[in-house]
Amino acid sequence: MSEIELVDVRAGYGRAAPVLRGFSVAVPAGTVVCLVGPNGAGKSTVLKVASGLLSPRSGRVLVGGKDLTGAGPQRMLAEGVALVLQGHSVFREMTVEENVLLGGYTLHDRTEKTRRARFVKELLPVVGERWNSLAGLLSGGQQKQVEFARSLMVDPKVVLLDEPSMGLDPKATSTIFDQVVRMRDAGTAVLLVEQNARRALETADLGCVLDLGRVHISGPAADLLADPQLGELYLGGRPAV
Amino acid sequence: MTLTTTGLRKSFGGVVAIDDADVSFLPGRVNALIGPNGSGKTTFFNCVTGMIKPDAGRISYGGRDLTGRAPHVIARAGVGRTFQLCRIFPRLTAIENVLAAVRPGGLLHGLRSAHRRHELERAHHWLTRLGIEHLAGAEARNMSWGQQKLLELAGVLMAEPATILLDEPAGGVNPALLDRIGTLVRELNAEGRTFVIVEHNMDLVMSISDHIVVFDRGRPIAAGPPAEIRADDRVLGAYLGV
Amino acid sequence: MPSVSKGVFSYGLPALVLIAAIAVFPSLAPNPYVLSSGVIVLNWAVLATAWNFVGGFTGYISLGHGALAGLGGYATGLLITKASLPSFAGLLVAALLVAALAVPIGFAALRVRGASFVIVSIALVLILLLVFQSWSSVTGGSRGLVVPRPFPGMLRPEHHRVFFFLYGGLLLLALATWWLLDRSRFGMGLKAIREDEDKAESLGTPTFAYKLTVFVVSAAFTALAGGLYALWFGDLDPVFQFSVLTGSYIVLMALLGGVRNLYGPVLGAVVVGVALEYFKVEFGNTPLHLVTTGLLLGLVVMFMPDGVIPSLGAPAKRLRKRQDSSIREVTAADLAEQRRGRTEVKS
Amino acid sequence: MPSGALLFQSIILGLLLGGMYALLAAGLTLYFGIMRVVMIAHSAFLILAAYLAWWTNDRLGVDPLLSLVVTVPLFFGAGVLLQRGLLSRLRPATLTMMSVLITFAIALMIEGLLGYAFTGTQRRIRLGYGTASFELFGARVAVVKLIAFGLAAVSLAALYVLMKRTQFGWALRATIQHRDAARLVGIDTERTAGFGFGLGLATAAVGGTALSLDTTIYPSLHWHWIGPLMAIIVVGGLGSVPGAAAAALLLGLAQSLLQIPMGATWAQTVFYVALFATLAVRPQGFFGGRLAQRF
Amino acid sequence: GGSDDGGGNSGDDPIVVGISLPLTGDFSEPGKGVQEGYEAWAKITNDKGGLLGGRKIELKILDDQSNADRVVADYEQLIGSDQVDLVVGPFSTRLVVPSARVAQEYGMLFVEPAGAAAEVFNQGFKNLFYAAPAVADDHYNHLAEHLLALPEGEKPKTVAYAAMDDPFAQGTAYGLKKKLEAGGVRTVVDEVYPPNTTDFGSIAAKIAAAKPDMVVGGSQYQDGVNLIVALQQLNYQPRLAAFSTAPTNPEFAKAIGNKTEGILSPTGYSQDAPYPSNKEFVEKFTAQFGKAPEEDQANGYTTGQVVAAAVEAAGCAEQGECQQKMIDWLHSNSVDTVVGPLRWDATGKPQGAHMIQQWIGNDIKIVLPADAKEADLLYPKPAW
Ligand SMILES: Nc1ncnc2c1ncn2[C@@H]1O[C@H](COP(=O)(O)OP(=O)(O)OP(=O)(O)O)[C@@H](O)[C@H]1O
Ligand SMILES: Nc1ncnc2c1ncn2[C@@H]1O[C@H](COP(=O)(O)OP(=O)(O)OP(=O)(O)O)[C@@H](O)[C@H]1O
Ligand SMILES: [Mg+2]
Ligand SMILES: [Mg+2]
Repeated sequence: MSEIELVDVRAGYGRAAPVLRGFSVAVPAGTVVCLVGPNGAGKSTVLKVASGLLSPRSGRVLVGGKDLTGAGPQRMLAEGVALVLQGHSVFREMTVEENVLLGGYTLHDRTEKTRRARFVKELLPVVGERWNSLAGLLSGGQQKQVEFARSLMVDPKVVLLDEPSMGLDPKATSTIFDQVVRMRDAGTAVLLVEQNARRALETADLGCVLDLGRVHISGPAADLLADPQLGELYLGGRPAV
Repeated sequence: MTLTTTGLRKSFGGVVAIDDADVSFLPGRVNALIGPNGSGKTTFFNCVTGMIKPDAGRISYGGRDLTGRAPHVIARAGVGRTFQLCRIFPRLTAIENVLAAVRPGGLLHGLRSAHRRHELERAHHWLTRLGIEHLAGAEARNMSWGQQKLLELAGVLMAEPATILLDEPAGGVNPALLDRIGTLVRELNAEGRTFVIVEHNMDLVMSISDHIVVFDRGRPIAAGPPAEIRADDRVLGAYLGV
Repeated sequence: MPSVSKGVFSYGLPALVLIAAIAVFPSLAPNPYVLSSGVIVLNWAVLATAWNFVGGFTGYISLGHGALAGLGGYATGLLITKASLPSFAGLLVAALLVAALAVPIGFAALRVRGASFVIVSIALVLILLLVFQSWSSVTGGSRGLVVPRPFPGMLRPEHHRVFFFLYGGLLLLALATWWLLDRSRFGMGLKAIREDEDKAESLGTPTFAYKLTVFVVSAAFTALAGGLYALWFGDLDPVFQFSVLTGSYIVLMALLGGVRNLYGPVLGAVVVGVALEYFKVEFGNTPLHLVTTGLLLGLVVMFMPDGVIPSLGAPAKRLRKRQDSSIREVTAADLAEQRRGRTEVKS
Repeated sequence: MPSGALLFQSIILGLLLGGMYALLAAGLTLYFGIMRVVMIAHSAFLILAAYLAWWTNDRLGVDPLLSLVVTVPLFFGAGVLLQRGLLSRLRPATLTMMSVLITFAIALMIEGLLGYAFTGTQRRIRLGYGTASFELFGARVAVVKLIAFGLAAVSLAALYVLMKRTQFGWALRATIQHRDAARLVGIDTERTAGFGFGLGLATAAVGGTALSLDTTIYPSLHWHWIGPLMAIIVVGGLGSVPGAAAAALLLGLAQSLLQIPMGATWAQTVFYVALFATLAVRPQGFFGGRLAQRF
Repeated sequence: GGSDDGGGNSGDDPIVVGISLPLTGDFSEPGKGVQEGYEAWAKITNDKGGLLGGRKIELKILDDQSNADRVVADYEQLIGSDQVDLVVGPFSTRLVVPSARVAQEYGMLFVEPAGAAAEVFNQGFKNLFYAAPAVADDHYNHLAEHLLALPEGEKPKTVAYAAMDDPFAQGTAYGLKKKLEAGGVRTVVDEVYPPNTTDFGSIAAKIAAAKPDMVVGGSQYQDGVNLIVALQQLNYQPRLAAFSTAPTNPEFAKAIGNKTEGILSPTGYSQDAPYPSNKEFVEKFTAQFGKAPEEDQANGYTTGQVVAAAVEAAGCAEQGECQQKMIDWLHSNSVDTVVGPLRWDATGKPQGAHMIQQWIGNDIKIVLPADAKEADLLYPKPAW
């Protein structure tokens, strides 16, 4: 059974034409599914629907087999679905400490909070180094790391990541992909959106190419990587080094 | 026109963001500026474009001293830039976003219509080259992350600066499009434009740049052509990691 | 070109209607009272249009424009009484003086943005009120200032008619200026400032100079309206000349009509100006007119945040242009195909 | 040269006045500094609370301070409703500007309804201890002013602790700074923002009651307060409770002392001079305030 | 009369009197008082059969929100649009001047109940008449005479003045100041505060620190109360304390916690004044409103009486030439009113002085001038 499943979802913003036009995806436990596609294809929209930030116009969202269509992010989090947003979403005028600890807002066990805080500080050294700075004053990549750290404060069953490596230096990128692998190994279902598509597909189990709000093609990640036409249209030709 | 900084320093409270940086970017090249997160690349751009005032040091462009000048003065001297946290005019349409980059010269010029045919054509040209021509009439705030990124780039190109500073142009942009951006940069470079690109996508950096400067903790620790940089031990240790 | 016909329908036709309305209103007005209300409405219309130079283009919300009008009125009055200038010379010099004064004021106020600017603009009103109340040797203090009549001996209905046309002319001038700016590159720069000031500056727009210039233009028109009011009305009292309420009514009017539209503030001024008059007649002897004004403002903000004109225009626009959505209608593969085709044709 | 006794008396009066200012401005730091809402109606709510205190005293004959039992929860509820019903429906992009107008509308309505219910008459609570005072090193301290000062100290301390030390305070700041991210960490942003606003209005209930003890009130009085209160929170640094308190004390003191040579009218300009000076020199405020100048 | 005008004014058309009053806003309290005065005048006159042999009086009252723009629009509406027959004045100097100008430019007679400050009379109005005994500067004339006549040792030596920055309130205090200074009494504090001041701590501190023999407040109502309370909080005990307007208000004693002992105030009206029409006024007013009339009510009523006299004398009441007839008549005649006989100079300024009242025991009594007094002036005043 899939930890999270979107079935024939149609969704969009305001009164405009729908962005997702009958999109379906399923992420089983212990699996990384990578979503790639051109800019504006609707990848972030998929994650917003899956996390409850955006209600679909039709279709269903199933979490652990339960129908949670239309539930808000609070409910989704309670059911074990967590999303890291694209771009920058730190609380700018709060310190790194406050940001990270807020990641554990739903935890009530203090020692658990402290333990996890220690873990993220170790994993991402920048977070520990800048513990008392205002998050809004960090560099772009540092903020991104704080956001990732924030999401690690809880232990969800489904993790939705929207371009987690954007703006990160190679070391931090590796740390994050390693952590994704670790989560998968621990049985978490990961839905990953990445423009660093080759790297992401190398990590992922399944791949899914999204275009025009529909699944263009999906299959084992390795197969997608090997498809030359996909490479040209969506993954970019690997430049000669 | 060479962009040079000498002894540039900037610290925020206890954090030294740029530490005595002597850097120079020669004209007609595609330069890259790389370094780990928080090494001061964006701050360097901010100093050079006048968005923040350096604590010490000089910035000169083609022999002209630009230290402490207002951002618009620097922009008019021919230095354009994009932002890492992508900045567009949210409630203007894509085409207006690009048109807004046309700067009027004098008063009479300023009172001329902003929608003259010649300018409109140029604006469409840039949208097309960046693959977002279908969005011309859409409000910028309704675009996806990557689309906004491309729109910002289109705006800067419309202003036709001689030197273009790009802060992570590849962040969030689809790889297929990225190849085209790389080509675009090379083409514009061939027309005589200078680029300074901050980027973490090493494939892109290595493939398009002629000259790379590496920052670490606010200091340039290495500079040279891609092949040299890739082999530099300090760079490997500080940035690329192994 | 579609933009030409758009120009005719959204600018030309209303302009003709407006000019015709100004021309015939005085002869249609059944009595001097209605005519004087017309003068008041036109005064509001000029003020709201003048405000819209700052509010509409740059997005800086000033609640302090009432004070600029007050300055215009006082300057006119003082120039006539203390410097014995002829009435209308006094008016013009006063407008120039206020415009000059707007430079330092703008210099201080425009350094801050958003909410802080709102506060500064409120502070401007309050501080001018204190100054004009206290500095009685020059301003007459809280006793106010009496401005001599520009046409002594003229009967009141005739007086109203003259000022109605003067205000009408001023309004048309203000509208023409706004229109000129709106379509210009300068205007585009101002709109860019409204959207993202830092970004505009990094594109080479001298944002501060732009803001200051448009603020000064706005102040000059505001002062002209204020000065004309002083000549028409004759009595200046600091409490009413420097009132936050005036500034707020101006904002309400501009907002109600729509700040991004040439005629928005005029429409707003007509609606609110007439409504104020109506509420007063209807609820005259209770404070309920405040409640109704508040209610009106609240409804506008909640349900028509872009103003009446855009909300009326929106459905029509949707009919005209259905393909407004930003999503692509072709896949990456099709696009690649097209591109290949194009490059082939080109080369 | 004013006598030493007059100086000392003015200092005492200035501090008491400053404490009062701090209390009145407390709510503003909350919605203005933290929630980015320019709340023009704050002082109208202060006057409303003052009227309720006066009314309680006038009709029921009980001490106006007792009205707090009713007004504090009432205002809290009103704040929650206001936020949920009106402010949360505004577009985030234009929140600052639209909040000015919507709260301005509310202020007008409150003024109009107060005028309707209580007429424009000036009202003043009649207290047995209204003119009572005691001597402190040669200066006289009025009992009512001291009570108001005490209320201010207690409320500000409570507010500070709430914002800095509690989950709620953190959640509120997070909600305002990035609503989607806050929702994603599990914060009920609707409720939090509502409570935040409610809290601000609750301070208005306390402030208005304190105000009613020693001044005359009338429906249009709130215009008089807007300027000084706004100046205080800007000088203090938007969003900083201790900053606002310090600025309030300082400006209260300055106003009181300046009245000796300059007279009451000119002395009031100290608020605006301080406001302009702050914005010119340190737009983020002198005491707190961090990134706030750019919103 | 009236048969010679072709306007079709039949004998029993009501005479419409247009008034704008500040029923809301800063001046709403006195504004309502004046309104009651006007209403009482209309009712009493109509009960007696109206004017001009049977024409009833009809009041048309608009609210000007205490706002000068509005007051002008109101009179504009009343005269231009509603075509009222007569207009009478609003409340407060600030509103009287602009409205008198409208009336003048429409050629209307303008009798007003409240524009007491000096500048009302130097605007060159020819149609204006102030329907009260004295202008603001002259309110304290009797007190000044009395104090200056005291033997050297008893005369107050130092005085503190605190006046609201308002033409009327300041006029009263400065009228007294001018006369006392001329008589050699030293001014030790001279404070002017803006109308919206609510905190009087500092002003009171300044006064208390100077320890003057006498304190004079040029006050409206609320500021007077606040100033007195602030002075009491500082435990300052002057030998004489005079405040305009506030102490005559029925709410005054309660407002300052009944510590009223010895406070002085000028007044233009007393319910016990011996003028013939006053008895009728007090009686019928009390019957109509359930309370006795105060100064504001009397001012409104007086205005009505003046207008009625002019109407009867001119034998007409409508817009046009009739107005000039009434104006001319008032300039050369005196009218008997509830505040005594009134006559005016060419600027419309009345030629009289106010009485001085003092709080003695729990009541306010007339103490000056000697021929009208109900009690002796307490000086020095008891502690408050
Ligand atoms: N808030 C919004 N309002 C209206 N339209 C929107 C909004 N956000 C996105 N869109 C539109 O929806 C489409 C899909 O956007 P989405 O953000 O899901 O794309 P994406 O695949 O994540 O792209 P990217 O790779 O650039 O992040 C785009 O065409 C965009 O213009
Ligand atoms: N306004 C500021 N206030 C305080 N510290 C700042 C500010 N701007 C930058 N810094 C600090 O300066 C350092 C350099 O930041 P900068 O943004 O220049 O890094 P960067 O090289 O662009 O990193 P990235 O690759 O993550 O974008 C960081 O440690 C950052 O925290
Ligand atoms: Mg996206
Ligand atoms: Mg950076």
